[in-house]
Amino acid sequence: MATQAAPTLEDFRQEVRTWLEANCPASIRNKPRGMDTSFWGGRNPVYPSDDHKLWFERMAERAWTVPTWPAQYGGGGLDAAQGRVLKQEMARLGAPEPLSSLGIMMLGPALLKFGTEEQKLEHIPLIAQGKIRWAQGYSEPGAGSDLASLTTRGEDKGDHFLVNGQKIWTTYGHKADMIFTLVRTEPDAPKHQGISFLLIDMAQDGVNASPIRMISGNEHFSQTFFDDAVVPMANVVGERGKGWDVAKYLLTFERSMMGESIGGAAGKTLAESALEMLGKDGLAREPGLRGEVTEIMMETWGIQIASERLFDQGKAGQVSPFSPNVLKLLGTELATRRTRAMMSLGGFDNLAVDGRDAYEWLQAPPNCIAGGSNEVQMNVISKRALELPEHK
Amino acid sequence: MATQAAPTLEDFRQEVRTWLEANCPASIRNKPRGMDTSFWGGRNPVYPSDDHKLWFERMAERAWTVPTWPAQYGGGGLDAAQGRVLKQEMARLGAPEPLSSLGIMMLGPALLKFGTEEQKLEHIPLIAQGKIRWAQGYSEPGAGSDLASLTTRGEDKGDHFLVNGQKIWTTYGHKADMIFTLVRTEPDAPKHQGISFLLIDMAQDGVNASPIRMISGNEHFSQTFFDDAVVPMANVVGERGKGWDVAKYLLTFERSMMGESIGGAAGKTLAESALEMLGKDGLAREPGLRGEVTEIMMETWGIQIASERLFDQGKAGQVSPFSPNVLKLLGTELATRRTRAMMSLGGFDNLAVDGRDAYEWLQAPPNCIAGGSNEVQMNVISKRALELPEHK
Amino acid sequence: MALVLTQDETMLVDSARGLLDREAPVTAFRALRNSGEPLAWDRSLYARLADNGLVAPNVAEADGGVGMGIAAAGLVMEQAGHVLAAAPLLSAAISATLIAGAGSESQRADLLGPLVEGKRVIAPALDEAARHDPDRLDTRAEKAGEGWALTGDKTAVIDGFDADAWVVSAMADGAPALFLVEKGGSGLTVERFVAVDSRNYAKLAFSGTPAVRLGQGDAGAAIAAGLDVGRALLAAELLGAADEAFGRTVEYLKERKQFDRIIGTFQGLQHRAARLYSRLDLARGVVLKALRAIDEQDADATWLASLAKGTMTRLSRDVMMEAMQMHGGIGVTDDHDVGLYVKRAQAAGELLGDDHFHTERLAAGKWGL
Amino acid sequence: MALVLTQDETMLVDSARGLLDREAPVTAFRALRNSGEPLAWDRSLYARLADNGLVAPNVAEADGGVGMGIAAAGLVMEQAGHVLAAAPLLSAAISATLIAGAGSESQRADLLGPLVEGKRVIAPALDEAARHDPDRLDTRAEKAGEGWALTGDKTAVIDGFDADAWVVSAMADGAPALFLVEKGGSGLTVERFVAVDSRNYAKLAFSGTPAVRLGQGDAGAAIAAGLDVGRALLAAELLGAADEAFGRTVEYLKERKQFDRIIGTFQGLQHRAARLYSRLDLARGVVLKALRAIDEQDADATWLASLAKGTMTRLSRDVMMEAMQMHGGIGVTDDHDVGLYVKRAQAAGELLGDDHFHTERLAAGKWGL
Repeated sequence: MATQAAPTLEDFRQEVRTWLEANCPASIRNKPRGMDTSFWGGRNPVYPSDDHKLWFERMAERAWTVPTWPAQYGGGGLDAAQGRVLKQEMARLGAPEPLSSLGIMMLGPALLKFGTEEQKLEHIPLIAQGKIRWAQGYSEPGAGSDLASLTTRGEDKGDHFLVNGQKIWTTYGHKADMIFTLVRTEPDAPKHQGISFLLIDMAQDGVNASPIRMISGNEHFSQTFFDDAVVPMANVVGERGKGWDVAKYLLTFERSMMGESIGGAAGKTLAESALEMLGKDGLAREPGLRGEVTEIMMETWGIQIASERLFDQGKAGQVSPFSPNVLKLLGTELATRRTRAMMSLGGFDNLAVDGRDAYEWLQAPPNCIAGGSNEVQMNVISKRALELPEHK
Repeated sequence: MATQAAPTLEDFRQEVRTWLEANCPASIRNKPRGMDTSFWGGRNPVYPSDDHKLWFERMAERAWTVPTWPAQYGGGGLDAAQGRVLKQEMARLGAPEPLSSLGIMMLGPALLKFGTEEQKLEHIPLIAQGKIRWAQGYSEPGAGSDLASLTTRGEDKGDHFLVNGQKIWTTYGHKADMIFTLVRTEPDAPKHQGISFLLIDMAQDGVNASPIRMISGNEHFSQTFFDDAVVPMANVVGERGKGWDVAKYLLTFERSMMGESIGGAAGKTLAESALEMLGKDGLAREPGLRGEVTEIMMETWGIQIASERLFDQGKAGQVSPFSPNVLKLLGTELATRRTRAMMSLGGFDNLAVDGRDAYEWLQAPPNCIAGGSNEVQMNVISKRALELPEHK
Repeated sequence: MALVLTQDETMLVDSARGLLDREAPVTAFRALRNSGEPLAWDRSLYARLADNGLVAPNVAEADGGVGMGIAAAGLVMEQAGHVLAAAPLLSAAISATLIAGAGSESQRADLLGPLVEGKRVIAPALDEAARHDPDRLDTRAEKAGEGWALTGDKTAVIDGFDADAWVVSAMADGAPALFLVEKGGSGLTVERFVAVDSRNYAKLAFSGTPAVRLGQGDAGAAIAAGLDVGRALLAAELLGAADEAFGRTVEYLKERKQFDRIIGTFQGLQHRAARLYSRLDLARGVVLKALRAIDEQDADATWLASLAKGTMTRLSRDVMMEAMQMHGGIGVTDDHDVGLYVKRAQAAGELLGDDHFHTERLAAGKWGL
Repeated sequence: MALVLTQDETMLVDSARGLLDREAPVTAFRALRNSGEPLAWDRSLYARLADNGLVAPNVAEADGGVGMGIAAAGLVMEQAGHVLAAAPLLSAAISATLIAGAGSESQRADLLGPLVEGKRVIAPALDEAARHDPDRLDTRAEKAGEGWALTGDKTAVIDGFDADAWVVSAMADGAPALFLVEKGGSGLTVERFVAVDSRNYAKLAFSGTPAVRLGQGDAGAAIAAGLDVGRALLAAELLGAADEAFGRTVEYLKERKQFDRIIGTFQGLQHRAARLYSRLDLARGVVLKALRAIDEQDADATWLASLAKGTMTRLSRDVMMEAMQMHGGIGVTDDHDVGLYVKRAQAAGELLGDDHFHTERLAAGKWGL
């Protein structure tokens, strides 16, 4: 069977490897992800360290913050295979993402698909260069996974909407510059319609965000209040009243990401951690725990293979529309099991309130709820993939 | 804390032990239960062996076929504690049940609670002495666990009903003398009402039963066809149109039994079997299988304790009405896991089509469906124990 | 052994629940946590519990207790689990068992009375490994004049920070023994350990620390008894906590609307709830059986303690996961009580051996696998 | 390695499925079972499969095969799993791997052509323990004149009853070796083993049985390759069987009414079905990856074979349990096809190592746990 690796791709890999080794400062390689070690960009940027700043600036210069986005909007212009090589080589070196950003992960893809040429030219370069930090605002108190029932409303004032209402689970709402959000703009339309996808500048009096403290202690989410917030008509992405289409497209990204992230390249495997913490002899004395570690390793490998397959299917134009649902469901559940197994491995010591393992353990369950709860994923699979009937 | 063992009960235990040792033939002790080693009574009795016959006759003489039923109807007249002692001593000796009978397990309790004095005097002694073999006929093709929708009908002809219709999953229908069954006798009543609990003699032209072959190869069940079967009015148990109450009461017995039987006294434990089949060293080389055996042992112990607790609660008048549902749900599922683990322990050899382990493995899943499927048990618990609302 | 409560026990439960509901609701625990108070429990609440005979009710009447057995202590722990009551009840019952098992008559008289009265907090210090491993006992005791001197480290000391004294296991003359170490002893370092469940824990380091030996000879049996008691009581506490988290979740299912429906009407959630109900129903019997078996010195008592602890560790974990999932977003915020139950269940699950530990203990010890 | 099918593979799948649907529906397997025919497979069907290049498509073109690799053999097995086709495809592919791995050039030329053409059935005899244990190899080979003589016992010989020959592993000169034993050899006892899945199995006993050695030297690598192939192919067959049983169950959920409702509208069942769908979706990738890895001699190939076999053993078991449960009473009768899938899944699950075996193999071998 022929392999994918055409010679030119191998050349590219060598070039990337050399460049990364020369340009990624040693001090920031192979560091645990998450917590407060990422750079998030924005109008008031905060760099975790000078070396992070250097790394970000070098990568941003090549637009490798967004390596596969089109060059005409400030992207890196790589093809999918090259993008994958860059990712692999960064993982190999233990290089961190230069820029963590909901603009990259979510808004950008939506704009590229649904945005006007003006919107693309205005927003995408700012995302690529980390100039604007974006927040996501879909859910509302009382609505949860039931996005169709949201009530934040935008009143048509001719050249702008006046937005009033409240969002919850706004990712990084209190740290962001702008927010992409779902707002009911057509009050007379049926429930599942009449919602528009709006880009709202948060630097105005009508927008206020306050953080929500999670059980892990993190404050990545917030509640966001809109009180006569002004949103220019030009800030509607996609058609008016069809924001649902944009949001669904984005949720697909979010779900795949949440599921795949489980197999994440960086960091030690659970088996490696287990051996480090208890040793082979210690594990032999606890066959139940050892078995749990093994099963999680097996399932993790399965998720990694699924992610690899998704990529290959993408290239072949054979992607199943339900892969994101599957990955989200199984990936987030697996993460809760993996982080819990880490808790057991560490025993009493891992109960420390400021421990990294405890933090990750408490971070995992919210992912089974966010991005459409896992029950919603099962509903989607049941109704759309299996075409099981609904009870009238 | 005071224990239950009053001196008189201890005396009784000694007496029972001595009598059992003297009267239970050695050849039939400690034999595996089930398959074709039980005596089922009936008009044309078939004894597995002469010693079984002897054992049955001796036990029947003392009415210890039904040790705790009232003496005035031919029962043994023991109290609950004495009955338990007898059971324990029989288990200790490996003595088999002298008489396996749906009359004992199901119809008798229903008659004692709902029957008229005449019905009790007529039927209970015959059950105790194994003269009549009873079948159970509730389900119908197309109805399954949904008993309320059954369509077998009994036409009121003054002194008798004329019954027409079809039952399925009739336990031992093609081997039985009489059948207790649910028949719609009040055609104008709402669906959940209008059903009567009828005793039907199968020795008539209007009743025909043919066996159903199960995946295990057994033929314990049958389809039973009623074609103008004649049933005297005196054979209605409980009120006309209220057969549902009688059936529900019986299902409770059946469910507890199905669940509890998992912890059955006779036979080897799974751990003992595992050690016998693979040895300690063999198990050490297969920690996953060893772990599975351990977990099943733990859950089995839990079921045994639940059964013990149910008995104590019974004496104290504190039985939870949902214990039968819980035991049925968890007990039958555990049995499927236990019999499956036995299959793994035996590996290739246990694939033999005529093997005992394979037979039991294939016998287990039907119990998750029969007696109200496990989904029905969960519905009952959800709606009645937890009082979760129903969707309108 | 009857697996139903006696009248006395029912009264005890009612009294404990009444007191705890009034004086130790979850809001009290939350306030204590937010205060950052290092003791992590409330002295006045503990005094009230002692006044009502709820501290170590297993202590025999002859030793100054109410003599209601471990069953009573377990029932109190179950109620405490419901409200997450922060009080050193667990450490008191374990220490009392250790002292009663190993101590001389005069030591029992001196130590148990004040313990039961809530006047002195004595914490058990048995563990030395991050993952519970009772076979590991590296702490050494050596004769030092009239008494003994301890050297070694202890971890996972429940209620061990700012305790008045500790009952410490150590090797003496080649056998396990138990010692009493008083607060402020020389060569003693007490390090506070701040855990996810916001309870009181410590790590102890002894360096020639003066100690009084409890009784004489091999204290292995007393230590084993203390472990059995601790495991059964933790199982009881986990039962209470799981029961409460489950009950609150079921109530939430009856209130919360999504997709124009009360979410409790979704059969997917109903069946999951029914399974948890069923497992909790079984577990209730297992925990009571374990408690009774200890009181009746049943030959299986130590295995039943493992069965109870292993079962409840796993079940409470599953209940907590479902409690979070069914509460949705709100359930994973710090403002909501579910997280407090989740964290306590994790800590109580790991203490004195988690599900994996006890499963293996049964496999090897009880079933010879 | 691309985890999508090539055009050639897609055509192969279509051709296999078409042929099998036409000529080997489940009714054919049922009829064969009911007939009690000891061979337990259909010679004319096998000939048709061979005519279409579907028997051991992994055999290289140089050796007289179509040279499409194990991926192709796996895709055929998956289709065979859908209809429970009774044909010695698995044994052919394993034997071909053993012969190709250990045999001399002339042996490959002599043996593989007739095998691929379906003219000779050669069954692999590797196992000696009831529970798969490839480290156990007690069968001995000793020089006997020009050739060799075997002594020992083999079990779990797939398609081994009434085979034309067997490829047998045995210790020779202190190392594992492979031998060809012809039907009717002296000192050979072939015992038919009637299994729940109504397939062809045998136990073999050798007592100085004449045998021809395949190649020379240590055949350990060839045996390992044969095991990898067998495991990956069984995983593929289980995937097909599980997919089919699941698909039929989903269809049943859309038809069956209970409590005045189509049972597929019950969310409790919907969510369980959605979980199985998800696990099957993942497993499809795992199986394909294992097949490709063998063809590409990936360093992880042997571990991926275990991952695939372990995953599919467990998943197919869960699918079959749900298939029975969701079909209700009808699903556990002999007349219904579900039981046939249940039985085949159990047998294929145990052959060459079940989930427990492969989980342990990965734990110790791949991850060093």
